[in-house]
Amino acid sequence: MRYLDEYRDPALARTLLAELCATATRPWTLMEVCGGQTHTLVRQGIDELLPAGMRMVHGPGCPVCVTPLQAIDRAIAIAARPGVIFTSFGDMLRVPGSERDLLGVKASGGDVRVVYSPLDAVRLAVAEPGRPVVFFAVGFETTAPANAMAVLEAARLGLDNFSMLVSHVLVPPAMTAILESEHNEVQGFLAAGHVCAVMGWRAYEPLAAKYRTPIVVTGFEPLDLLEGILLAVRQLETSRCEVENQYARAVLRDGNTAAQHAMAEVFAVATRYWRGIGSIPDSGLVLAERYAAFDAERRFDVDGLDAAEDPRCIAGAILRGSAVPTECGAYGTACTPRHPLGAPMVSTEGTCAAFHLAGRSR
Amino acid sequence: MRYLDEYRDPALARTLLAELCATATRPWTLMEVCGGQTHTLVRQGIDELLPAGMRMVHGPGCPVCVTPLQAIDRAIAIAARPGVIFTSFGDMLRVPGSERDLLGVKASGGDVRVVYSPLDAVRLAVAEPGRPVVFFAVGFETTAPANAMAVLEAARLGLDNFSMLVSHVLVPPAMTAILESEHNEVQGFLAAGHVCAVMGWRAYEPLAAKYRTPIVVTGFEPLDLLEGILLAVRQLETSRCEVENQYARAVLRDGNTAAQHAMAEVFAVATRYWRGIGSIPDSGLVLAERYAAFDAERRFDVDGLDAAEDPRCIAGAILRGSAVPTECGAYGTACTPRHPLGAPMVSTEGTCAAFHLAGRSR
Amino acid sequence: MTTDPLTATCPLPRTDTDAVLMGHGAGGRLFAELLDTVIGPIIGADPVAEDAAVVAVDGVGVVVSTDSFVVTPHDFPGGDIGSLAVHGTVNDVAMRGARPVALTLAYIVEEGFPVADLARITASAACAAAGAGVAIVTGDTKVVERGGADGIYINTTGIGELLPGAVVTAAGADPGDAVLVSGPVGRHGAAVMAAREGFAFDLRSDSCALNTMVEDMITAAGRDVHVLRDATRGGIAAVLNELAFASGVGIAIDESAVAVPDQVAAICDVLGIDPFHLACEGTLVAVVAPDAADDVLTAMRARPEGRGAHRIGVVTNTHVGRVTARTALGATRIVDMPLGEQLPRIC
Amino acid sequence: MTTDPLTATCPLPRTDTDAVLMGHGAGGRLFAELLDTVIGPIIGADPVAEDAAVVAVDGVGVVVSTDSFVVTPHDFPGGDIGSLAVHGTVNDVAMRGARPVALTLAYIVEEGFPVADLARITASAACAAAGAGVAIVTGDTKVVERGGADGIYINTTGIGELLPGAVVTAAGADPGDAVLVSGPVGRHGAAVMAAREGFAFDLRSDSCALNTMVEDMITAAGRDVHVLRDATRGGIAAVLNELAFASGVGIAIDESAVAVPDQVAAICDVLGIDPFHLACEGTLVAVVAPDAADDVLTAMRARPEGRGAHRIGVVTNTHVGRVTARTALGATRIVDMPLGEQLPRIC
Amino acid sequence: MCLGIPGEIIAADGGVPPMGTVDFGGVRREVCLVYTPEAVVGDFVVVHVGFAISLIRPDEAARTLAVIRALPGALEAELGVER
Amino acid sequence: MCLGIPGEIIAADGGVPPMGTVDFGGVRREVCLVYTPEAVVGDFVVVHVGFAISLIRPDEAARTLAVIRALPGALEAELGVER
Ligand code: SF4
Ligand code: SF4
Ligand SMILES: [Mg+2]
Ligand SMILES: [Mg+2]
Ligand SMILES: [Mg+2]
Ligand SMILES: [Mg+2]
Ligand SMILES: [Mg+2]
Ligand SMILES: [Mg+2]
Ligand SMILES: [Mg+2]
Ligand SMILES: [Mg+2]
Ligand SMILES: [Mg+2]
Ligand SMILES: [Mg+2]
Repeated sequence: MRYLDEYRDPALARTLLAELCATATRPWTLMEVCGGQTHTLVRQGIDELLPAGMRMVHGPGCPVCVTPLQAIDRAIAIAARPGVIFTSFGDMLRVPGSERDLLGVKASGGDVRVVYSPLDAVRLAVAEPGRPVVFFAVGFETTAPANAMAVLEAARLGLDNFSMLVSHVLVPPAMTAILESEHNEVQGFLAAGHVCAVMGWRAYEPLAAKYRTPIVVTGFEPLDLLEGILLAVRQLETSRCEVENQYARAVLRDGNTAAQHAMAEVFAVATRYWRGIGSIPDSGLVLAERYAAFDAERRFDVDGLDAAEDPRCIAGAILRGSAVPTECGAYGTACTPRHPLGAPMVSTEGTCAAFHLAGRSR
Repeated sequence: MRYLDEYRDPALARTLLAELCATATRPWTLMEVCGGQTHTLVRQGIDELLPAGMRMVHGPGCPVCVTPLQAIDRAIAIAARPGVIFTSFGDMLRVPGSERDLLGVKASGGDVRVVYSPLDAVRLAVAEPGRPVVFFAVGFETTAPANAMAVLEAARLGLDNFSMLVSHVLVPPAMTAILESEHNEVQGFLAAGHVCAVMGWRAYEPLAAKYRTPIVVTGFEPLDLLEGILLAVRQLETSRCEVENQYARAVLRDGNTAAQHAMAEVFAVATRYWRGIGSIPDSGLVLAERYAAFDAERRFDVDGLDAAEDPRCIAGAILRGSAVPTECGAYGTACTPRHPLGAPMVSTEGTCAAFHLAGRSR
Repeated sequence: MTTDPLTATCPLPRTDTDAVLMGHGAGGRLFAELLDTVIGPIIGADPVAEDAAVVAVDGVGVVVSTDSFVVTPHDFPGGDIGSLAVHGTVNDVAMRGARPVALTLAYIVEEGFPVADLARITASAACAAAGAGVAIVTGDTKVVERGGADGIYINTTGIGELLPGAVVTAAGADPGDAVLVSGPVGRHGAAVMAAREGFAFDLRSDSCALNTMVEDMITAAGRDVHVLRDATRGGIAAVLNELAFASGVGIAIDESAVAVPDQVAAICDVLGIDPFHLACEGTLVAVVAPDAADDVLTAMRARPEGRGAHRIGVVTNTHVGRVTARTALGATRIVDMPLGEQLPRIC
Repeated sequence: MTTDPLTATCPLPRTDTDAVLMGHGAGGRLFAELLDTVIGPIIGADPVAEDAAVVAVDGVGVVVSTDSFVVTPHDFPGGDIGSLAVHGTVNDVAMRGARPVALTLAYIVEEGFPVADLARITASAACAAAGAGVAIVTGDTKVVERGGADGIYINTTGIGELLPGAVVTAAGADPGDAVLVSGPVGRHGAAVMAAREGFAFDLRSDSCALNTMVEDMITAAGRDVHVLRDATRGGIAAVLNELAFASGVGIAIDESAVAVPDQVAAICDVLGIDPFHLACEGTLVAVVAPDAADDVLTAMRARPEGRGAHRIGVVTNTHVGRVTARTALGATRIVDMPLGEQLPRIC
Repeated sequence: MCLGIPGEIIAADGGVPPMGTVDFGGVRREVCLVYTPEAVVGDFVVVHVGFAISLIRPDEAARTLAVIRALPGALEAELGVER
Repeated sequence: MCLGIPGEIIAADGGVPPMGTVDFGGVRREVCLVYTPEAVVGDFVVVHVGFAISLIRPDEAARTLAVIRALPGALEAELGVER
């Protein structure tokens, strides 16, 4: 595929690796922010091939994995209601809530359906006027414009049976939280290319300056990541701390303003809890008051549901790079991929799950 | 089973047959009114064993078979509506309407369910408050009290999702119509025991007198029918024309007054079309005006549906005993058990179907 | 002669349908029509539906039979869908005069089905297979979406070896042969019907493996055992009609000789159903040479599952392809193929 | 060494469930768990899941395999549920080094299913069977209530005879053996996924019968063909893991050597799915003695269905029970068993 | 016709509507007794579509059989059958 | 992360919202083009959950590759692979 295959060229990847080895003089620690980046690093084994001592810390992962227990439990409560058609991206179906996951709700008779696009959920609401259709709106800034358009479409079509359970997160506040942490060991960031395709990268400039941390916006293919790592390491080696855009073919400094406008129209910024990280001010999106009629939380009255994460989980330290999973008391015993206690065990891209699959023991 | 097995005794049946042969001096023609009686006669082969020349003409059959095309078409139209739960006795499911039958509706996705009792339909309406539950109320006088009680129960429980499609028929007007017919060959009747269990047999007294025709109320077991035939033949041989009650163990002269009261409360008498016979004044029941809220015809607006029977069908003549199926131009060609044109081909107890199954050709 | 009014319950259907109906799966006339007009001509199958096929593998005759089981409720008095799936196929293999040696077991499970029920049904199937002396050698499990199955469906396919001296086929009935039945009829169908219609009912399904009894019958009479059929879907009415058609003979039975348990008769009376149309799952019809009838009956009666074996009729060269019954009153009626599914009647 | 992040799509499930989940039927880890913990112990089955069993019938080894087919949509580019049901079982029989000789064909049909579709699917099955040179010898049709099936489900059970000289089993891989694949992977799964998710897609499922190619492979190399597996549910990832476990060996593949058609790669990229997890229905994995590899490849490539055959890896005595892949960049990752069903991902 | 079968009332609840359990030769089902208010446990009723529509009078039942048994040849026929 | 894949717009309908068909290496699907109003048929866009979120700029795409190819040893490595 054009614009994809050429960024997977193994020969150029090896050239980049060679250049990286030639450039890095110290064991730098970088964080890739996005689960998509993690995916490529792990899938291609890039982290194995990095210069000795150099470390990639896996970031907050995908938005799916940082969705708080509470949101999952609310989704499950709504999906279990008779008559409701609950729609979601496929990823959310396996994320464990306090008691079970959405696949379990489906197995017990809930009408849970996978959609590829939020517009599919709107179409379903048109096709099934007699039944409430709920869409589970999760994601980073990348997904928010699509979800916003579903609300705008539902409003345009005057649908009274469509609503959204919103659990959106915003990336820059999470990066700030990591940088703010006392024990942070991350020295540079690979910022998420698709988030930036929507939002641009202006928001990172004050971060890079304030925390004196290089930030490189990258794409998701091997060459993108390797070049991004190289650019970050070059900055570190030369004591620079700028925002660089490795993914210029898809990302503008100002991002996609049409998408930003739709997001601003439909959503409002709010404090948000991140699974495994904690509460972060201004790090989430909720439905703006003027679209309250489409808010599934209000419509289904699931406010009462609260869930607490397990206190044994040291996910915060792992995300900051200050601890490894084998240092966690729950690792491999109370916490396994089958019974994850925290976000890094939920996703196979998570550090704890990766350790577990590789058979590392405490 | 007590009160059943003893009336099936083959030895006593042979005794009755012998007595019948000794009694009958002429080839009398009797009609058994009810499909249940026909069933026993045919199933046990009693009609084969009758004295030479003596003939049993099968009556209007079961209420299922005389239900007019129009009522079936309306049932089908209602059952095909999305959301409707259509309930019926099992027999009605295979009765062909103009285009298809209720089993076909079920196969195309209609929610058609067999109930054993009309109260089961009421229970279903209680259990599924969000969906309209319709019960197909067919039957002779025997079934009407049960169906009446379903309406009374629905009213008592304040159910707004329960309604009935009523297509009840009354037996005495049909007997009158047969006797009134110019070409009638029936000389005596075996009246239907269970109809009489409800209605008593007073209504037959003026009929027997006016048309000078013996009428014997019988049960449904072989001894009941044979004794009934014997009693009718004795009357004919002695030129009597009375109403006699062979089924005294279950039938009182006044019938079941509690059941009659419920029928009178819920239903009103009306003109009714009988499949294969035609329109007969005062021969049907409809919902009384005060229970109009439970009338499925009004609720679902199916008045527009009208259907005409095939003009080739000579069912009337066959029912009167004045023609045999092989004299019908449609027999075996346009009309077969798979594509019945008239009532006597619809039911296997029907004369035309019986001829066809026995392989008789025109 | 009169016709059997119960052939089709009250009114007859329109069967030249564009859509598959429940009745097409009920083993009666509708099913035969589907097989004759749709499936058979395409597959090129023999119109004579044997319970099992015989296939040459490396020169050896291997007997093969397959059936899917979709019974609801999954549990009924006297068995469950697991044991039934084993008995049904073991019996079909045995009906070719064969010793079943192996079974395959394939599940289609609806998501949400309790794992505990799956385990229980599997244990029941395993126990039934062990009881019949047959190994379950391979299997399959598919899961379908909620609403894509009624809990669980089971397919079993059985493999068997021909018993020495056995020559058993649906087409083997000769005029003069004796028609035997191994026990009282209608118990399985009545048990399932009672469970479905909410009747309290103390009788158990007759579901059981018949292969050992069949071995004893073949040992007793060898090739004098002409036809064996388990009277499953459509009951003995269907099975007798099938073999009359397949063998090109008539069959005359004595209705009073067919044992119908009181409770089966009672539920049939209440629901307006013919006991001859109710499925058996551990009762067979055998057609044997007249001289061998007593020996075969003796062999059957020596087994618990054949204790009630008796002679019910004779094969004739009249009324070819038809089954007639002498009624209790001495009249004759046609025992026709059931049409499709059994529906409770009011009239 | 790193782990395969696609093993489970994004977050892992809770699998110690009380209820059967869709994932239990997807041929991955959940299915293995169900087999190991529920069904296997009850049936007393060998934990090594072979594609087919070998049963002694009258002293002859008869190969038997069963599978039910529940694919929706019923039609997909390159086939339909009828042809698939034939190919799937023919191939499973062939994977024991056998010549399939007969099939059973059992339908479970939802009432209301168009008779015309039933005829068309039957014709497709008949045509596929004829193409594979296998007879359909017996069958069954059950009809379930509307809502009791997704149109039609098909079970096929296959019977075969062992090819002379063949000794093929999932446990037969030896260190040093060559790992071959008969063609590009993921075509069937991608075609079905595209049809389901509304993608226009020109590629066809690879669904086809592999028995003739298997005969040629056995002719070419005899008992040097150690393992054969068709890479169906769970794709080559599942099959390689199963045989590594069954044989007690490691398997090291070269990821770049596994051909993934462009369109399969594209749909995987769009939906976030691993092509190694996508089902093939006419592509096999073979493990052969190193010296025989070239002869076997030559035999495979002489057939149209094996034209794309190539070597993808080697059997090792390290990493026992595991499959490792050398990535395009030269790193090593674990190719884990897929967990359950493939769900489209956003991240 | 109307399928009506005799069965014995083995329990009655006196509710609204009054329901009872009727035994038909070992097979038991819930039946509505609203139309046979005079019937008590131990009585036999004719049941149609889940309703008792008639109380069976044992004296009349016996009388019918007695009349038939009084026919010429009846006793011999019955004995003959029972032999 | 957010799975985003480049594809070529091969049709666009200009409706409300504007929809188009995007080809991903031979696989085609309907995509909402509301956020890439400047894109025309023939352009490549990055698609995420059925929405085009970004127009791909071919010049920048080429420049990125050119920079990498300009690294020491890149040419030899590429030739080596292609040999
Ligand atoms: S092992 Fe589990 S509990 Fe421990 S840090 Fe990782 S996710 Fe949290
Ligand atoms: S054969 Fe058909 S058309 Fe003729 S009288 Fe009978 S039912 Fe009517
Ligand atoms: Mg059979
Ligand atoms: Mg079979
Ligand atoms: Mg069978
Ligand atoms: Mg399988
Ligand atoms: Mg269901
Ligand atoms: Mg296989
Ligand atoms: Mg198999
Ligand atoms: Mg298979
Ligand atoms: Mg069968
Ligand atoms: Mg369905």
